[in-house]
Amino acid sequence: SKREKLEIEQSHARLAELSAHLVKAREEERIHIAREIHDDLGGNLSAIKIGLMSLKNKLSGEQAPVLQQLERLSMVIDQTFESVHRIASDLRPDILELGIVAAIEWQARSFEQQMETTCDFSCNQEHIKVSPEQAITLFRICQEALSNIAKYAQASQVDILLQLRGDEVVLIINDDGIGISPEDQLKQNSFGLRGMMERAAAVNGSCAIGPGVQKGTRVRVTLPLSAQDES
Amino acid sequence: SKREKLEIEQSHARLAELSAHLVKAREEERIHIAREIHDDLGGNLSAIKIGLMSLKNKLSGEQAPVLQQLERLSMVIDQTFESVHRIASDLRPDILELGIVAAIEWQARSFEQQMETTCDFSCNQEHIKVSPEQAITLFRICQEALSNIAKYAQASQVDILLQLRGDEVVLIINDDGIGISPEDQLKQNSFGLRGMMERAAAVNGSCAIGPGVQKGTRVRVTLPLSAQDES
Amino acid sequence: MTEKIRVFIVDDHAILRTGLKQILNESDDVCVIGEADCGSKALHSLSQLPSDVVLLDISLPDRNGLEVLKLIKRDQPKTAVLMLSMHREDQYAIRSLKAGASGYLSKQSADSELLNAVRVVACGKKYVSPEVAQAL
Ligand SMILES: Nc1ncnc2c1ncn2[C@@H]1O[C@H](COP(=O)(O)OP(=O)(O)OP(=O)(O)O)[C@@H](O)[C@H]1O
Ligand SMILES: Nc1ncnc2c1ncn2[C@@H]1O[C@H](COP(=O)(O)OP(=O)(O)OP(=O)(O)O)[C@@H](O)[C@H]1O
Ligand SMILES: [K+]
Ligand SMILES: [Mg+2]
Ligand SMILES: [Mg+2]
Ligand SMILES: [Mg+2]
Repeated sequence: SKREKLEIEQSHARLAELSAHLVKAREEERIHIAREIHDDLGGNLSAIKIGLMSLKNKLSGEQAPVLQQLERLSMVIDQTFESVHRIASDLRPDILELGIVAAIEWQARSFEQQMETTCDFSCNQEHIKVSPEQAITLFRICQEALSNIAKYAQASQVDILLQLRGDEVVLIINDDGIGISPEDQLKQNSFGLRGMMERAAAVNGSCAIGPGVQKGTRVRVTLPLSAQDES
Repeated sequence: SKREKLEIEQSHARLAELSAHLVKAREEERIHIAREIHDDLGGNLSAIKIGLMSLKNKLSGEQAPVLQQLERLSMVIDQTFESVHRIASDLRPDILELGIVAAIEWQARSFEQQMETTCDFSCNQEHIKVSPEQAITLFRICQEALSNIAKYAQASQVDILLQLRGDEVVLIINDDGIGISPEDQLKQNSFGLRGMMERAAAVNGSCAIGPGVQKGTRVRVTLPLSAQDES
Repeated sequence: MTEKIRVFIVDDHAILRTGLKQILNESDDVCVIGEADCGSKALHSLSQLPSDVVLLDISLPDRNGLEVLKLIKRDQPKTAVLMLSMHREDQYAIRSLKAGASGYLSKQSADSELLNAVRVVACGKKYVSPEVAQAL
C-alpha cells in the first residue's frame, strides 16, 4: 500500500541519518582522543624529559652508571613519544591540518612506498578549501579505496585525481587491476564500498564505483562546495 | 509496485547492516586503541618509573635537590599513568572485564554519585555470561539511557534491573521523571534512542522505549543468549 | 653582570609549564617572568610585561598558537617568539617561521635544545632544530 511504502521510506531516511551520525560521531571521537593523547600525554612526556635533563645538570661530574641510567631513561621516553605519535595519527593524521590536497598527495606517496605500485597524484589546484567534514570524508574514502586496491586489485598503476570543477570537488581513484564485478559489490560481509557511499551521501555528495578507464576499477566521489566553504 | 517495494526493503536491510557494522567497528577500534594506550604507553611508563627507582638507589646518600627532583619526576609519571587510564577507560571501561553484572552495577553507582539521584541496581544472578559484543551493547545502551535521564528526566529515583530469563538477558532502566513523548522520540537531531535500538538489533535483540511503571520512562532491552554464550 | 633573558611561557599543560620554568630558571642567564595557559591571557599579560622571548605552544585551548603568534608580533615586534609543539613535521616549522616566529622546537627535543634555542632567538637570530634545518 501507499502508506506502507511511505513508512518504509521514512524509516529508510532515518536509518541513513543514523549511519551518517555514527560516522560523524566516530570521527569526532577520534579527533578528540588524538588531541588528548597528543596534548596531554605529549606534554607530560616532555616534562619528564626536561626533568631528567635538570637532574643531569645537578649531577654534572657524577659517576658514569648514573649518567648511563639517565640516557637509558631518555631513550624510553623517546620510544613513548613514538607510540604517542603513532596512536594519535592512526586516529587522525596530522597531515589533514595542511589541507586536503596535501593529505591526499601524502596518501598517494605512502601507498607507493608500501606497495611498490606506481601511484600518481594530480590536482588542478594548489589548495582546495573544503569543510573539515568534507576533508575527512575524502580522506577516508581514498584510504578505503587504496586499501581495497592493495588487497584485491593486483594493479600496476594507480592514478589519483583531485579536482575543483565549478562548485564541486571531485576525487577519482583509478586502478588498472583485475576489476570489480557487480557481485563483489554485494558481498555480505563487506562494508568498505557501502561505507564510502554512505560517507559521501552524509555530506550531500555521491560516490560511484565502476569499471576503470581501460581496465581495473574506478572510484569517483563528487562533493558540492557550499558558498561558505569556498570563502 | 511490488518490485519497487522489494528494492526499498533490500536497501533498508543493507543500510541496517551498515549501521550495525559501523557500531561494531567503532567498538573494536576503541578496544584496540585502549589496549595500545594501556599496554604500550602504560608499559613504557612503568619502565621509566622503575628506572627512576634504580637511579634513586644508585644515588642514595645524595644531596637533597637531586632527590627532590626525583620525587617530582615520579609524581609526573604517576599523573601520566592517570591520564593513560582515563583516556583508555573513556574508550573502553575496564570494569567490563569483570563481567556485565559488575559493569552495570558500577554505572548505577557512578550515576548516583554524580547526580545525587537514587539509582538502585538489582540482578537475579551473580554473574551473567554474555558475548563481548552483547556486553558492550548492554553497557552502551545503559550509558545512553542514564545520560538521557541525567539530561532530561528530572527523576528522583532510577531502577536498573538486569536479569537472566530463560535464554534471554533483560536489562530494564526505569526512571520516575517527566516521561517521554512520542514526538520526543522523533526529534530530528537526536540519535541516542535510535542508536540504542540499532545496537540491540545488531546483536539480534530488541530495545523498547516507553512510559515507566507509574510515571517516567522505561527502557527495556532483550538479548538472546546463544548456546555458546552460556557455556 | 648582564641582564637576564626574560622569558614568558604560554602552554595549557600545567606540568610542562612547571618543567620548563624549572629548567630555565636553573640557568644563570635566563629567568621566567610570567606564564599563561591560553592565548588571550597571554596577550593580556604580555601587553604589560615586556619579555625578550615568548615560548608559545601551538595547540592552545582557546585559539591556534599561530594566530597568537601573529598578534604578539603585531603588538610587540621586538619580542622573539619560539614555537613549541608536538608536531615534528617540517611543515609546521616552516609555517611558524613564515608567520613571524624566531624558532621552532618540538616537545620531544625541548630538553636538550630549549636553553640553546632561547639564547639564540634572544639575540635576534633564528633557531631551527638540527633535523628541521636539514629538511629546509
Ligand atoms: N579496486 C578493486 N579491485 C578489485 N576488486 C575490488 C576492488 N575494490 C573492491 N573490490 C572487491 O569488492 C569487494 C567489496 O569491497 P569492500 O571494500 O566493500 O569490502 P572488503 O574490502 O571485502 O571488506 P571491508 O572493506 O569491509 O574490510 C571486495 O571484497 C573485492 O572483492
Ligand atoms: N529518560 C527520559 N526522560 C525524559 N525525556 C527523555 C528521556 N530520554 C530521552 N528523552 C527525550 O527524548 C529525546 C530524544 O532522546 P535521544 O537520546 O534520542 O536524543 P538526545 O539525547 O536529545 O541527543 P543525543 O542522544 O543524540 O545526544 C530527548 O531530547 C528528550 O527530549
Ligand atoms: K635563572
Ligand atoms: Mg574494503
Ligand atoms: Mg541522548
Ligand atoms: Mg597545548
